[in-house]
Amino acid sequence: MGASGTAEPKTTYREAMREAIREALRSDDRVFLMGEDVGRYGGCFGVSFGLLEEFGPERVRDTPLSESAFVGAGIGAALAGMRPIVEIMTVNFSLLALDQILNNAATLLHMSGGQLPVPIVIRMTTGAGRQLAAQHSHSLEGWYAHIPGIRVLAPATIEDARHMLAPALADPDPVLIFEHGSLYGLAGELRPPTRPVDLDHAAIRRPGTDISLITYGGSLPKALAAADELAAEGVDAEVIDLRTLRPLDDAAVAASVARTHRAVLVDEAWRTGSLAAEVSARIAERSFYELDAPVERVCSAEVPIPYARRLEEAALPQSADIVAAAHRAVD
Amino acid sequence: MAEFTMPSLGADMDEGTLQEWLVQPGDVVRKGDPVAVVETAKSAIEVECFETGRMGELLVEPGTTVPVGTPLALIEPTAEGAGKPRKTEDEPPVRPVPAPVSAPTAGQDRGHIEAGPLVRHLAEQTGVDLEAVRGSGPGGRLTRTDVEQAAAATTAAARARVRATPLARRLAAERDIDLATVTGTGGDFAIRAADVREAAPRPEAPPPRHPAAPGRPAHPPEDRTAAMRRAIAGLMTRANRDIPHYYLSTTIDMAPAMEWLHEHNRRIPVAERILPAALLLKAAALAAREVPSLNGFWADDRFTAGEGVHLGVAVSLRGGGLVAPALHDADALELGELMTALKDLVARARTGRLRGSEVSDPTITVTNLGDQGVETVFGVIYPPQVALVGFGRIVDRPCAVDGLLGVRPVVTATLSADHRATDGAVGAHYLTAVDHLLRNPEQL
Amino acid sequence: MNRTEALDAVKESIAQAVPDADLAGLGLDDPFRDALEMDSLDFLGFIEILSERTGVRIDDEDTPRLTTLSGSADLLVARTE
Amino acid sequence: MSLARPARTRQATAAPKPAQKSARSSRAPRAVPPAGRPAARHRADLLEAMLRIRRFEERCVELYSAAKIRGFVHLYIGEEAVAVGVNEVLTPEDAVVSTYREHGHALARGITAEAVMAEMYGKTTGCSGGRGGSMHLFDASRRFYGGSAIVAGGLPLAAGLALAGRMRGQNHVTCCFFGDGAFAEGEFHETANLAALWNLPLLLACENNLYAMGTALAREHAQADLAMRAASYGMPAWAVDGMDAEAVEQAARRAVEGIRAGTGPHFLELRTYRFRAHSMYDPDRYRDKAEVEQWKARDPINRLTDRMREDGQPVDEELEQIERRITEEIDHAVEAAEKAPEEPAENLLRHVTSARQGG
Repeated sequence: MGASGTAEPKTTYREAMREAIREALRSDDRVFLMGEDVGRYGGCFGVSFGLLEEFGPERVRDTPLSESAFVGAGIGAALAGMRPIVEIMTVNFSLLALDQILNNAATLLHMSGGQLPVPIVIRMTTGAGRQLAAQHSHSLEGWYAHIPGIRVLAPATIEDARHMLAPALADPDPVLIFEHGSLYGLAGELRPPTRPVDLDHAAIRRPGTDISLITYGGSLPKALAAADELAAEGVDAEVIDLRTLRPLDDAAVAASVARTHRAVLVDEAWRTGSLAAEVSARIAERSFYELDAPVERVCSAEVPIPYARRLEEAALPQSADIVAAAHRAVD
Repeated sequence: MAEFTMPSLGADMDEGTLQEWLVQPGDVVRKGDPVAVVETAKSAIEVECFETGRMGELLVEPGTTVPVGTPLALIEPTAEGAGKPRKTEDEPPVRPVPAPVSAPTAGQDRGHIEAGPLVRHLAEQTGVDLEAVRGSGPGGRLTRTDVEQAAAATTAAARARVRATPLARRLAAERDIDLATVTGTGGDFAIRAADVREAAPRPEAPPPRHPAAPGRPAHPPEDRTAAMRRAIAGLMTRANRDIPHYYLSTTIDMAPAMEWLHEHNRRIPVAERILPAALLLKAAALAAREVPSLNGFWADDRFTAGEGVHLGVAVSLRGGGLVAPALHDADALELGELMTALKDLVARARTGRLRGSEVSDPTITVTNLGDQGVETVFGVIYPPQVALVGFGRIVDRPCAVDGLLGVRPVVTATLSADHRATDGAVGAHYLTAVDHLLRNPEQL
Repeated sequence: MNRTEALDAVKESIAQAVPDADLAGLGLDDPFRDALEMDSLDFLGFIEILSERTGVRIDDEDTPRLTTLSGSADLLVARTE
Repeated sequence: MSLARPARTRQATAAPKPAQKSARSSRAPRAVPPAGRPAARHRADLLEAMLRIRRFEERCVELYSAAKIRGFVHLYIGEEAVAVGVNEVLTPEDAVVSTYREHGHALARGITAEAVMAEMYGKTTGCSGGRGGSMHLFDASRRFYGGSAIVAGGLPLAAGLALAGRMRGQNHVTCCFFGDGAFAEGEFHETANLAALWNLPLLLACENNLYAMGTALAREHAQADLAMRAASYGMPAWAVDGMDAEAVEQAARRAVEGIRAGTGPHFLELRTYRFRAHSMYDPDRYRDKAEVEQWKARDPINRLTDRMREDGQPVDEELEQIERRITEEIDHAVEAAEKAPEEPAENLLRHVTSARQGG
């Protein structure tokens, strides 16, 4: 609430992301932003509002509704020395560009024997919770995390929204940033980073001793709320924010499980073949002898996300589900 | 290719040592054939395979200790070997009975299972491993009945492996605690780390970080006696703690039985002679068939009747210690057959050549301490069984018969029963049945 | 069959029926069933082996005479005369 | 931005008929040789470039049959005039994006037969370090952005290369080769629209060999005049006899000059034909033997030598020298590939990412 009276400005996740893009455009003339309605419209979710006026149409570039062409163009531009930031409206639409992301961005470096790194950043919205129904609401970042050759980020806090872009642009390889749609309005104070923001480590968002709630992105606030509730019931939950979905910070997960001996994975994607499944398998591989209860998963129901609020809420992981899963593991 | 895996041969077995292969790659084996000798804390046991086929590669060298479930060899199944059900005489011949393949092969992928979601759900609820059940529906499809029947048979097997979390197992190994002696407080009463910590304080020396890897050498023989003592200690402690026993006793006039036996033995070669112990066992088995609520298992808060009467026979070993392997389908054996089976079983128990199923699936146990000279024995039940029958020495006692006092041979039969599963009236019914049978030996 | 042969037959039959029996310390008139902790099955095995070895039929009624080594040998000598 | 109608659109309704083309062959336009090179010398260079591709691929057939090289191998034999003609007008600073039928483009671009052959052998010395094979040849130093085996997958990439060049103030052209099959893919249409909309310096070089694998052009396209359809995006587009290296060169020169002059993307429909199967061997049931023979009669190599003879150039002597040089070159390439080291399996995870080992 800013009660501390420091000079730290109150901001939102959306503004933090915009500030990150602005900083990138200012500091490196190889950087440009392109995507559907990033310019005149100001971004479908308002992230790039005002940037066209500041940087002009060459560097804040509206594209036709041709995901494959403009993502591929971003890849080509990256090959030729630019540092493009490509915005795709939602992860559902990114499937139209999946060919370019998988067959070119993720593959060219290896297929060319190391000759062609692709320093592109692709941002997109992910997740449900806004009654946008089944073609705007899915969480497919786990699919992308399946692909070798790319880095997959899921900033879940204002700090990460503000500070993950610069190291992503500095990465010589493709970086995909998944911004959960429900986070854009997240408001708070933006503290300067206490140390350089890296893209390799998960973060402990709340330390605890009884159980690890392992999550990322839009599910982080739910996990934190669940941890509060559990604390009131005497269960001290640790909340791990994975931050980077590929490469996964196995060590952080293993260290947490070694402390708590129990894990609940919270992932808004469908359970089957999910990132939660991957993390769960790694816990079984690395931390088997630490486990004192079966790993629990809280994922979305295996249904195309429905429109009606009651149905959508029922389909998505909720804090109460996380609390219940934690109790199954602890009690 | 099916896998032949290290079986779980008892409630307290997490690992076993492969002592000897009884087959070679390429040998044709039938379901039930002994293929290897496995040494456990209790005894060396001949373990049988659950496939008919040709032995493939042997994956584990003799002398190697591996965890339960570790593949030991591959078996290439033949069409015939789809798993013939074990028949009990009571079963109507037309109804195929699912072969209850106990814990040893659970979890091994043996190809696709034809079963609908309802059946799967039922299997999940009842803890039945569908891979171990033979389907009786079209094309081998599993039916609801198959699962229900298998549920009864496999509950005991499911119980046979201690439920414990990996961390609890690790701690128990570090602290040398037998998990069988620990009470689980987790889901489905699984043993968790806290349960182990409560059971024993931290050892003084820093423990090894992880349990010994598979492949370490077998227990040295001198450890065996101690290990068996520990295993018996664990099991009996658990039995005494968990099972509310009640005890009944009766004295049975053995004159008709002994006379009958005497006549019988006189007419036959020495090698076919029958001992009084065989009569007692047969009577105990038939009575168990008559009172099925004492013949089976208590698990997951309910009683499951055994499929057939597999009479556990307590055999004391010469070096000390005790095993109670099963005489399979003892109620269905002719006395002569029973006698032969008994001799074979005791001989193998004492030479460490028991088969896996003999160790893991008795449905009720008999202890006969008559040879040791005592008259009465009140035993401790082997969990998850619910009853233990005891016989003492056959002694001559003054006894009123038809209003006249005479000297007759008598035996004291006792019953220790699990009060969770039955009440005294049921136990009384059982002992009365034993009495009746022994008074009418021609029925045995 | 003389007594020495009979005694040998008894000892060997016991050794076969109870492989780990310690016969060395066993006196001729010691009750061997108790000394060797033979149960009824072991004893039956002993009788079977002895009977087969010597061709002497041993009935249930005979068993009270088979409590010691010398008693057993005596029975055999008597039956084979 | 140029919204000019296509300068020339021929054969607006049907696929070219080999016989007609053949009849016109002697009147084919003569390419203008680059300044400082006599016309005769230039023709000999074109001839040598085409023969290098032809002989290289003929050797590939042998090596494939001997199981020395594996995978899918798509031969260019018959289409050499396209790669050679277009390449004549590109500078080293220009960029090239190719397809899985790319040996011709790679060799024409100057990647050595040795590097390409080593790649086919899967050796460390291959132009993709053994990770690409026949379909994925790369050479960053020659701005050769490789073979994409996703039909039309290279087009968006090419647009991006062109965009970057423009944004960085370079007057470079990006040439993207693709086939008639790619014309049916959305990625072609998305890219054509984007390139025209953004006025990108992009040469869209469509190698129309009449078959998308086994599906004939007319069985795949409602309107088989590809140049006309490309023109509808508002870019200059025309069809060219792709069996005539000099005609291709002349058309490409005009297009590239237009692109460098800032008039945006240009589209060339290069009508050509592959003499061999789609991949190494296929049953070839989808086309008539007679049709193949008709096109073989228009072999671009023979047409150029015929024309040289007509013009009184000493072709046979020239041919003998060229053949000898090429044979040596290919012999050497095979020998080197045979001897070259295999990439050790420990290096498997190299180049998945730049910094990290593995993905």
